[in-house]
Amino acid sequence: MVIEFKSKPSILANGAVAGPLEKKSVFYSYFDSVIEDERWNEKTNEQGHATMILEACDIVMKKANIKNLDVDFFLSGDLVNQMTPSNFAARELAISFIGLFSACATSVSSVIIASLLTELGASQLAIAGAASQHNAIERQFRYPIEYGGKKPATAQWTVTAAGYALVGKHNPEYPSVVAATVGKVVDVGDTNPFHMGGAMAPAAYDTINAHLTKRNQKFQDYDLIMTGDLGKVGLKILKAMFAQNGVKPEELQLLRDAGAEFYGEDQAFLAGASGAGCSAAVYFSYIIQQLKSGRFKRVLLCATGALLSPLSFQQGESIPCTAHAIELTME
Amino acid sequence: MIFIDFLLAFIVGGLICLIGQLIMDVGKLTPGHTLSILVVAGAILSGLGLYQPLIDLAGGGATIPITSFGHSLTQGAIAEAEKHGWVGVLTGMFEITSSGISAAIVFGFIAAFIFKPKGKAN
Amino acid sequence: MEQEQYKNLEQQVTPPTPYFMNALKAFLVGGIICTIGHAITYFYIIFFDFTEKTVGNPTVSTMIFLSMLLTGFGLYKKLGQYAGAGSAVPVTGFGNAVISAAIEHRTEGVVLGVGGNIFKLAGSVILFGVASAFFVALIKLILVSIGVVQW
Amino acid sequence: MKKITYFFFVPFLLAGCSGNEKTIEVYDAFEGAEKRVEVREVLDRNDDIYSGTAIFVDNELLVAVQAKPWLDYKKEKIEKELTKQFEEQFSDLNVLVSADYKLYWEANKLKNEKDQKRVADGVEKLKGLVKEET
Repeated sequence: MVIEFKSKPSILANGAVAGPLEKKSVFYSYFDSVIEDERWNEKTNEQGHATMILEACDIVMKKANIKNLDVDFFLSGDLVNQMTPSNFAARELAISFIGLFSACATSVSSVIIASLLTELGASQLAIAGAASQHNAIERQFRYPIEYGGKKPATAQWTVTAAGYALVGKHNPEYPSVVAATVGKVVDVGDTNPFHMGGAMAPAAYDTINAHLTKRNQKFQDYDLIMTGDLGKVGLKILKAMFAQNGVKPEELQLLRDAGAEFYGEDQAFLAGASGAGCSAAVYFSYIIQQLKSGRFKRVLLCATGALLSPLSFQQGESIPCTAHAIELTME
Repeated sequence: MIFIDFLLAFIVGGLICLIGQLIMDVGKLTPGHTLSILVVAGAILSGLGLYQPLIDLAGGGATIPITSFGHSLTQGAIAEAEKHGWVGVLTGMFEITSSGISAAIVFGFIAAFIFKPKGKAN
Repeated sequence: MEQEQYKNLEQQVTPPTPYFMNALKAFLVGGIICTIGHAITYFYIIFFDFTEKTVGNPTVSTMIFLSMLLTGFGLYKKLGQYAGAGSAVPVTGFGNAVISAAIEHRTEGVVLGVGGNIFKLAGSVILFGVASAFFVALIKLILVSIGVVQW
Repeated sequence: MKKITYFFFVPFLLAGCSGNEKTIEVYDAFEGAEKRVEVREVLDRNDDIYSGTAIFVDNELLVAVQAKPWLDYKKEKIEKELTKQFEEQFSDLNVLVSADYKLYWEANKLKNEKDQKRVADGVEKLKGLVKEET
């Protein structure tokens, strides 16, 4: 289902915050702030997670020098049960809040809804984005942090990061959202929670294809197509799928993945990064800056998310996945 | 001679862990499933009277792996069943292996107050 | 693209699990941990009044104490990443499963958090151990009372 | 990482069986020469063990042996065999044979203990240890 925005809402400000481990990231220099303590000096991981979201939103508001009263909507989501970090952050921000869950694709789905609200005229300024905190999510989805389980080469490292953007009326100096695709839920029957890339690749393939065909574009029309957190293995699978479908190798060069590149070649992170914060932090720092600096004119950001829960996994369910995409352009 | 004793412990202990790794990799099972299978295997071997000779042979090599947990549970139950019949099967269960679980619980409890999980990669 | 077409594409691209290397690493680390256990067994036999039959308990307790230290300082997860079953199968792995769950859920309070979750990972080992021991002992009891086997 | 793994593995393959010189020690409170010879003879004949220590004190005979490590799995059988043989020969003494390392370790300490009283107590303690389950 592809949406075309006539009023082309713009991203007026962006903020990305990351944890201590993310200093090893390739995109480290683009982040607005990196903190030493992974719990943001709070008692629990979840409280740290909420404080991280708050800090990212404060940076966004400071950059646009506005107060929280000026903001009409706060759209956020994360992977912790019932999104408590987003809820507690919204409590502090005191902005009308809609909690969103599309796993690691929340970073894009929140911008889509913010853009819709802006196009509708209901919102002048809306903060949208997503976040994830490694400890809070690993202990919920997989094993306790200190457990000595062996992760296979296809496993990805959940990132401690948050990325938020201020979506407002169209403004030529800023990147604007011209179109978006809300992905369908695609389930190829994968059940291995340590091989998310393989489960999410078909969803990304489906969404990107839908977007390109409806907008009758080809890969070359974009400077870059970046998926969320497929990881090194997932990206290879996606490229193989497109290659099988006749996309030429030099076109495939345009296809990149935030998770695969996040930690560069550091083997300790196995197949790369994942988590809602991974796509959010990279999109709302590196990509926006590249667009503003004019290096990219038109990009397609396709965040991927695996919609599993520890319960569904234990009940033997497979992992349904989804991917949402937004097309950003810079005049 | 002592060196060979240690070598036997090394080889037998390594083999049991090797089997565990194969169960995990080839059988595509989680660590939880693998340990449960090994405990049951230890209990069965112990019932057949095969595990005690293995402990005699390998010493630490057979008492350290989790299969020895199944073995001590079974030996406790059998020993008590021999003395008291049907009831003994239940009463004797933790007769021999009490230290494994109690140590884990006590140290777990203490550790919970001392340590905090840290999400470092390497 | 149908499911099985995708499945074998995924198979081709996904790196195969290194069976041999995993097995070798598990064998080595498992062997070393058991050798350390063996040394501790000798230590207890020589310096304390334990015979080979009764030395099991103190050795296991010491190994679990060591696994508490390793787990607490975050070293066990690195060992586990390298060794896999080599660090999970020995009793230190059982200790790590209990202790990591206890440390993890401390923030949810001692009663509900630590108490409620301490056996989240290791509970299955105790369940299957006790259940299998019960049935094995029961079968042996039946066989003995029939006279097929003696104690 | 792979190199370290191979490096570990090599030395263990080279450790062949070392030579098996047999050490038999006998301690006898009454200096009864012929008892000592009989015990040494029995222990020599049995080639499953590589070392043994026998202690005669009061009417007790404690024999602590160490089976060759790769034959340890039939440790209990070896103990039963030796107990049978010693009981035939020394029907007047009550005999305790054990292949347990604790017994062997303590017996070796006791054998160069001069005071006969302490040896008797030591043997008593060891007998208690063997019966003790867990």
